[in-house]
Amino acid sequence: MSPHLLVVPIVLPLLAAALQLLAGERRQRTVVVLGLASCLGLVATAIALLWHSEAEDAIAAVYRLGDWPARFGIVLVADRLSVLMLLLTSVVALAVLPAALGRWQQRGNYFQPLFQFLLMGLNGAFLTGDLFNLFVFFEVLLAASYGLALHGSGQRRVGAGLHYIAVNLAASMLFLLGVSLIFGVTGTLNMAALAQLVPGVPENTRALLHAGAAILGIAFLVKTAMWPLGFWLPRTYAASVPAVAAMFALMTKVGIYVLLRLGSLLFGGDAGISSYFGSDWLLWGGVATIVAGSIGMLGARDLGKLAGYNVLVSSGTLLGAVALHDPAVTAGALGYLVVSTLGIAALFLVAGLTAPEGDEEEDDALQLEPYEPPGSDGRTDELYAEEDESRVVIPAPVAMLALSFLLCSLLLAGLPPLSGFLAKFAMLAPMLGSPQRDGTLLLFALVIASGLCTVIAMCRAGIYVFWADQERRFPQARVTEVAAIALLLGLCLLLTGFARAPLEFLHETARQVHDARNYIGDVLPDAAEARP
Amino acid sequence: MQSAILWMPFAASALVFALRARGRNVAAWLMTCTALACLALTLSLYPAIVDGEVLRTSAAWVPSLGLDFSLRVDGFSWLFMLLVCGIGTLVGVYARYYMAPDDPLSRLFALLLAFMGAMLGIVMSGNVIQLVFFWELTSLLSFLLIGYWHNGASARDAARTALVVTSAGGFCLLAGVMMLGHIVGSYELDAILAAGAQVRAHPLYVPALVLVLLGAFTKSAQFPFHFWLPQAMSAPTPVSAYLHSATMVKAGVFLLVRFWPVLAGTDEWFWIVGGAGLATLVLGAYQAMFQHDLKAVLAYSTISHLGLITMLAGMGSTLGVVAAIFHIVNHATFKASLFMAAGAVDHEAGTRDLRELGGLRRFMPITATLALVAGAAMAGVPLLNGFLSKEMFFAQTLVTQRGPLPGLVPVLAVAASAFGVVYSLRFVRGVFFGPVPANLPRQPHEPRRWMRVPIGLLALACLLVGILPGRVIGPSLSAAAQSVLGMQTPEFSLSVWHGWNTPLQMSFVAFAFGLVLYGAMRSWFDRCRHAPLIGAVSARRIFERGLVLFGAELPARLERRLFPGRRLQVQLLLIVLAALVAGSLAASTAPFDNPAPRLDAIDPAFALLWMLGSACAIGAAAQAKFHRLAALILTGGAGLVSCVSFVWLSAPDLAATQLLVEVVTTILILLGLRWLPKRIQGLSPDPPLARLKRWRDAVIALVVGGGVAALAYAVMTHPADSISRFFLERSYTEGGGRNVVNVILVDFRGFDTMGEITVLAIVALTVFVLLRRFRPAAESISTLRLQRRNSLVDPAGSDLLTDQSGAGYLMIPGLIVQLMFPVILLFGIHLFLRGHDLPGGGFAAGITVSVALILMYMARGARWVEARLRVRPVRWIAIGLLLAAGTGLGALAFDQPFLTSHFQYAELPLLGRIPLATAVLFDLGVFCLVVGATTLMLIALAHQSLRRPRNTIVVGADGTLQVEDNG
Amino acid sequence: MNHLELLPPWAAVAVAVLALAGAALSFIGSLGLLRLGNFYQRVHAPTLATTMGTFLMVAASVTCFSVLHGRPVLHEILIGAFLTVTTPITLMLLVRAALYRDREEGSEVVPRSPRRQ
Amino acid sequence: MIARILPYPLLSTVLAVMWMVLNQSMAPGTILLGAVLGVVLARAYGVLQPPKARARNPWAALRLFARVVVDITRSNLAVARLILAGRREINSGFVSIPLVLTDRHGLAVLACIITSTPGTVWVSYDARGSVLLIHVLDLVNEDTWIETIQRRYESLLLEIFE
Amino acid sequence: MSQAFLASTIVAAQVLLLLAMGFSIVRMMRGPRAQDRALALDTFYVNAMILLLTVGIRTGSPMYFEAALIIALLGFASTMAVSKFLMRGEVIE
Amino acid sequence: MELILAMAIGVLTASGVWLLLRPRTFQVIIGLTLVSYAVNLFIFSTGGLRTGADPVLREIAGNIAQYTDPLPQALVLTAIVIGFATTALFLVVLLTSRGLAGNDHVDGKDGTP
Ligand code: NA
Ligand code: NA
Repeated sequence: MSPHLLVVPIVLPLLAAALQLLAGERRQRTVVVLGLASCLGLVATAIALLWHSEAEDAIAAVYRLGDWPARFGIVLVADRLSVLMLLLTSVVALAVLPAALGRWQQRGNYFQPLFQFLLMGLNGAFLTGDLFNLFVFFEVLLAASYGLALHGSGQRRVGAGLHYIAVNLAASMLFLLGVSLIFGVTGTLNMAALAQLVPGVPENTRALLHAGAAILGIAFLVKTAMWPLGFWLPRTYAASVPAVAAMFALMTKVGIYVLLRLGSLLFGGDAGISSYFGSDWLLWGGVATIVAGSIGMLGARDLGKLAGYNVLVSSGTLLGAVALHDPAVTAGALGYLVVSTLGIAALFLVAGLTAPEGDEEEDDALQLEPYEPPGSDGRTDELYAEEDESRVVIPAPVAMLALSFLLCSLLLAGLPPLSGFLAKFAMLAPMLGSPQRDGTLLLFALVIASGLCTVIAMCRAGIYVFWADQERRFPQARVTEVAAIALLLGLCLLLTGFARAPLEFLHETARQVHDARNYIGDVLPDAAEARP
Repeated sequence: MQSAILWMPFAASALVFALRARGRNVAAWLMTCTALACLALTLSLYPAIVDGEVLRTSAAWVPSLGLDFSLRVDGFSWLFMLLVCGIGTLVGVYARYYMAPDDPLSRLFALLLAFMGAMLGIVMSGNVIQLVFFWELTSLLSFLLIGYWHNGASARDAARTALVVTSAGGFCLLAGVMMLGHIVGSYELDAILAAGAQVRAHPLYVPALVLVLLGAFTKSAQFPFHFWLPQAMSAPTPVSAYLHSATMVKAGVFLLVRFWPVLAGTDEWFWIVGGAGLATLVLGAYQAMFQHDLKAVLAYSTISHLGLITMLAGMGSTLGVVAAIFHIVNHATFKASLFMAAGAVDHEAGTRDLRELGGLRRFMPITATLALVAGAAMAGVPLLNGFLSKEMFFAQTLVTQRGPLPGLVPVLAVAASAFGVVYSLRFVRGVFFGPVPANLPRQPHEPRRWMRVPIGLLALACLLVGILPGRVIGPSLSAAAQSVLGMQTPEFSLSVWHGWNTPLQMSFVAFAFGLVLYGAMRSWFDRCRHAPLIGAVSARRIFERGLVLFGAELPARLERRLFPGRRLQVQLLLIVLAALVAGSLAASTAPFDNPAPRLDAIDPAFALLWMLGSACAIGAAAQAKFHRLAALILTGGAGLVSCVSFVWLSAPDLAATQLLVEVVTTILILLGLRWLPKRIQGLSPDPPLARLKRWRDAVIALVVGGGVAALAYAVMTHPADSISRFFLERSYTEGGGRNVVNVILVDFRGFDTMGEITVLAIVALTVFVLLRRFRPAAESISTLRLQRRNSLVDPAGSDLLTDQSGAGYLMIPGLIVQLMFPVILLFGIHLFLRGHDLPGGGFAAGITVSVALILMYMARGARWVEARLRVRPVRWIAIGLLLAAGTGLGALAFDQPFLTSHFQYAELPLLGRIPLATAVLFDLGVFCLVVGATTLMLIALAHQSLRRPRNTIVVGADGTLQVEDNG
Repeated sequence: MNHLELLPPWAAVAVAVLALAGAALSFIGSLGLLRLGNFYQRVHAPTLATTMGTFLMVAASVTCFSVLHGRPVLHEILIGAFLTVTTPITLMLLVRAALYRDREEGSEVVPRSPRRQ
Repeated sequence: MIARILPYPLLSTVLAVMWMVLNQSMAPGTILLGAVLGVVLARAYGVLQPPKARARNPWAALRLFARVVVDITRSNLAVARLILAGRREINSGFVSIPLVLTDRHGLAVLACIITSTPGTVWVSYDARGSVLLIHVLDLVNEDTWIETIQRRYESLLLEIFE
Repeated sequence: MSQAFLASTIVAAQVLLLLAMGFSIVRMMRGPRAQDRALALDTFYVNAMILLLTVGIRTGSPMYFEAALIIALLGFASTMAVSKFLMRGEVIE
Repeated sequence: MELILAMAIGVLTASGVWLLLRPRTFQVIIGLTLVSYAVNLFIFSTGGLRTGADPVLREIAGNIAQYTDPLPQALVLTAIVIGFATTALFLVVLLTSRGLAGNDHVDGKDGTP
């Protein structure tokens, strides 16, 4: 494996976006080809990295940017967890991007470069081994998500977007405060070095370290939408263009990823006095989020919001699981993370396709000037104009959509035959065996109960949309849109039957995640690497 | 072979779905043949089963979770497989002729086949998780089957109710078996079955028991979860015949019997299972008497019989288990045939209402005969199978007498049996005997042959078992009992005649009582709208009301409270409070020591500086509502004080950058300020609540500020050993620059910078995109009157719109700005070039250049500038990104990591030794991007004022911003 | 403060006087901002700082660094030069804006229009 | 030919000098780069299509500079005294001054001089009537001010720019 | 001796300048008109720039230069924007 | 120095936070600006405060005692740029929201002061 493979997931979308900008909005074909090529490249890269991480016992790769020693420069670290997240991101992107090409992209300008920037931010956040660089990539992905959340404009989106941005700006401030506190106490930003230093932090600054970690934690919890810090989520996601919302299914997972990563590195079992710092709070936060998300799900009045609350339930579940610091639970939780992300992404797409085509009236009414999709005057060099004439339309969209919706519901509720069932089982079963903490059994029960709430809510929504509303006219589904849903759900179906290898991978991943010493050793190979 | 039995239905289901265009017959054939094949394969296992073998196959599924895909067929499951496949075959034949021509048959058959597979999966599972897997699958498929005719509201409601109840049970079951698996240490059925004593002794036994029972009870429609079953009669009759007689509802009792060796034998088991069974038995039978819909009668009867089986399992005696197994089979056969008969009646006569039907034996004698046989079996008439298991049940009620009223159970059993006689009589006599009503919806006649054959075969089975029990069912039943009970299997005899014993006497009493009751109250039954005493209390209505209340209305109301998503202030307040609480709690986990401040070390000038800064900040906070401009200016003051502090504290780069950003931000906000509505102090009275909130927020803000100040002070006074020494040591020797901050930005941590400029690019694009569709509020357009008025008052102002370069009020300032333009550019280049060694750098240079541009815009107007300069911000952004990333990638050509910089001194004639670092190229990318992004934002915002209603800004074909004048 | 100790006494005194004078002029100018009665009067106040105030302080700085480094350090002069060129723009536009706004409100103290004079 | 390469020689020179001062260096490299930048940036300035400028008579320019320095110093002290005295009623007001000077660069220099001098501020210039409006802090006599501006500054500016 | 005098004089000069900045802030808050506030901001900027020069003298470091030059060269941009805003209601037309 | 700067950070934070909790969009953006000043100073302060010691090398290599800590400064620079970008974005979003909703309340609904 070329070591440079590690930087590809970040630089490839960046280059794609830059070239898309250079090509300009009017050369749509070029822009689309660039975007798709980037997504395919990302999938290929992630698979290559995965292949490599499977083969090696140690961390797959550590990439020292600028050729500076890891402790001082910025490193990219691809361990199993990172690679897993990369693969998930690229697969969702590969599904969502073609789906967006049809109608959703045309609601505003520069969708494609923003999409690529979002990928860059996500991949960067998953790969980086540096705390401040993590902040930077968080900002990249957030900035892109602002742009995408506002994609299409209109009062609903802008209103929700305003809240989304304000909340995230506040969270970013907390992020900076937390990072600088930790840096002030430890004098380093490298995560491995931090993990190394935390046990030995002097007593008179440990309070500062903890305060920094707590403030940092709040920042992540806002992004994970832990109740009561996540009011913004359902509305923002529901207001977004469906393809965007589908990508957003990944966004809360970044928060989970970071909590897991930092929690296990800095406050794992080896962290001395600071071991398991804050995990009780995390557990109860997860519990609260599950409850609130389930209630929201039951009370939600439209599919978009329903999906949004599903995101919350998934967040809460993962928060609780991460808080347990148990490799077996983590392995299951990672499976659940993957499955719920795929499922929620698919659900957002399905929800978008069930909305009648004329449902954007409020959007149109808000326009002052007759808005035309980019370059609609010059139809010659445009992909969409052509596609619209010869677009392949699914003949029976209702059956297709209904089936997709059903599968999404099963996946999210954790019912067979999709892998949601296995994932939940894999997460829940070890909870009974893991060292009992207050609330573990409650979490166990709530995860199961939230499945029931999902059944009730989704069943009601599905019956309403697909069975009861005889007059509902569904828009014609394009092949790309259906293919996207099919890809996402098909993967979940495959994961049920062929769960063995993935779950073994996840168990290895969880073991690796919870082994801070191994991570430190791999990132800072020279154990005696002298501190200056 | 076992796995073939399991997979065939699923494969056939997929095939039916795939061939749905090929017509009804293909689907029907596939269904029937598949079921028949499964039946044949099942029958081929008979010798092994009778020998007491347990057939196991296993394939690794997810070994890391202790999950294998294992199939385990023993006598008990074999019996079930027989039922599932056998009745499945008959239902397939029946359904083909029952369903109307315009019903999509392939969907029905695909679902039925899948259901058959799932049901087989339950009974064949050798792993309890796998069992739950299939269990949930049956819930789901039953939902789809009940909702088959989803155009009708009742079918939809019924489907939903069934799904909610059964999947809730399924979730409980999952939790329960996970507990069992945790107790035993394995999810293998064999292991669990072998660990009964261990399970019963475990503290988790009671929760696990309750959870498993909840699963079983919901599935088998036990009281109080019975209500979904009558409602589910909205399903097509073949579905009812299959699901609600032989398969779905039997899954629950299957589970009770299956886990009997593990869970039974305790008081909890006895009281819960026995109690639920008894209640269900009696209430079901009682309610069944008062139903008028044929299928409703059968549904309540099913409930009652399921209660009977549950009660048998709950009694805790091994003979009870044998009786339970026996009755499972018997009930399946007679109830399936009755459902089919009811369907035939409905099909031919057009109604299922007992009060409208009568005398049909004249038109459909064969059906009448078959229904008579099956009905008699249901009533427990001797020489039919129902009688035998009922006798065993009576015997058990006599043996197992516990509790405060020992005689009550037999009495209730007899009463329920009498009720059974009544509803059986009502069913048979009400439909087939008596006078023919005048106004039947259809002219009835005998149904098609292939609808009668399945009924006939099942009726024959009732007879055969009833007359020759030992020969027909004996070996299988004994194998089944053996497989469940193992060594404990009791002796039992399957003979029609056991002598004139108490059970037989109880039967006679029940018959007599039932006949009398029916005879006396026949017309009363017809008149009752629902069952007296309890019929008015509809569990179904309670459930539905509860579902609406707790599943929708209450959550909807709570959702608004839990997620005040439309209120940003609440959300921000919570975030602030969370950070405050988390920060202080975390800080209190370890000793927090702040050294006492040394007052003598305070620099008076610096203190004064920050008194001013604080005044600015507080002033800005106070003025931001009514005097926006003042607030903006005061904020600028606070920013400037920060800049001065940065210089003071030896951070020249920060000061320069912050200053430049300050300038641009101020211009940006001023550009936007005009779109905000006027706000005049004292127009609206200040409600006291708002004042209270302000004070609350002030207190919180003060506490937060104090906390942050304390943290800052603590950090400053506890310096840690930082990695910065590394940068200081290597900045010049390895990074080629003396300005360590800049070398960090473009080299040591160039990756951060790349991300940071990307943020800038993204934001600029977003701003542009948003403003492209921007629509000002109506009243802000009218603020343009200020300009118009100025033009009237001041003639010098009026010519501004026509010629801004000319004699306007900006003539002289404009000229000076124009002269400054190259000077500022020069300064920008200076900042850029020296950045690596002294304060400056690409970012500062970029902002400087864009300020030069924006100054020209301000001085001369957008049209004037754009007529002379071609500004292509998007292209600048793209080039900047490509330059930065390209420089980083250049290192790869030398097999160095991304962003590895290279520098060397070049000896040039005249210029001498000059340093050439690739990091400078990277910085050039930063510069280009910053110029592009800043300009794009400023100009996009500036163009808003140019836009009259029909103007738009677009990026032209060459990448320049252009005003498109559409009006 | 060891760099100041490198200054010869004459330079130290010169720098001190120049700096104090510059600061004093700026101080007086800003005081004018408070004390003068209306905007048109106040607009004159900052020029004290932008001209002599800046000039004296630049002179102090040039003296200080030139003596310290032993060579003419003149780049501070640019500060004064730029300030001289840019301050007029600000003040002209501000006065102009004030004039517009006052005329709009029909204030008596301002001339109606330049041509009617 | 030279005019094409070097359309604004004065500006180019100023820029080049500024570059050297900024870099505090007289090294050949700095001078070369300064010269190049001077030429290039002057051309960038040309893109903005500035009005034609003809500046000559450096002697007059020097005299003007000396005069301005003296005036600024005097006015500084005068205004400082005025502020410190804290007189409540200061007689300030607007003065209109008819000008002969029409060259824009000349006017710009005049604007800088008047505004930079404490106590006077340039308000507006009406090109059609060639009337300059200034505001004077300590207005004793309007005609003295008209006289001063025209005689002390305008005459020299006319020498330089027209 | 003279060096100590210089040091204390510089501090005095700084205090004077800071007081001057304080007067500007008072004007910023008090107004009464927007143009007064803008003028005060401009004065504040100039005083801050002079303060930077004193900081340079006091610390002996020439690093204040860029910041001071930026104020001198570009500080007027925001005031110009304010005054255009006040006059025209638009910053760029 | 430390005490003054800490108090300054506290005042900036308090003013900013108070504004963040106000209902008008303009108040929020000013609040965000103030908070980001505070945060920038906070990050900067983690390196310890020095006067007269710049992060610009005089010799070819330096040690931390002679110079200021350059790393926090570099971090603040990044934070400044990002803060600038997000402020600009927030500004435009609040303008758009005001245009679409017709008022400048953070929730797009008027009535509450
Ligand atoms: Na390097
Ligand atoms: Na003046």
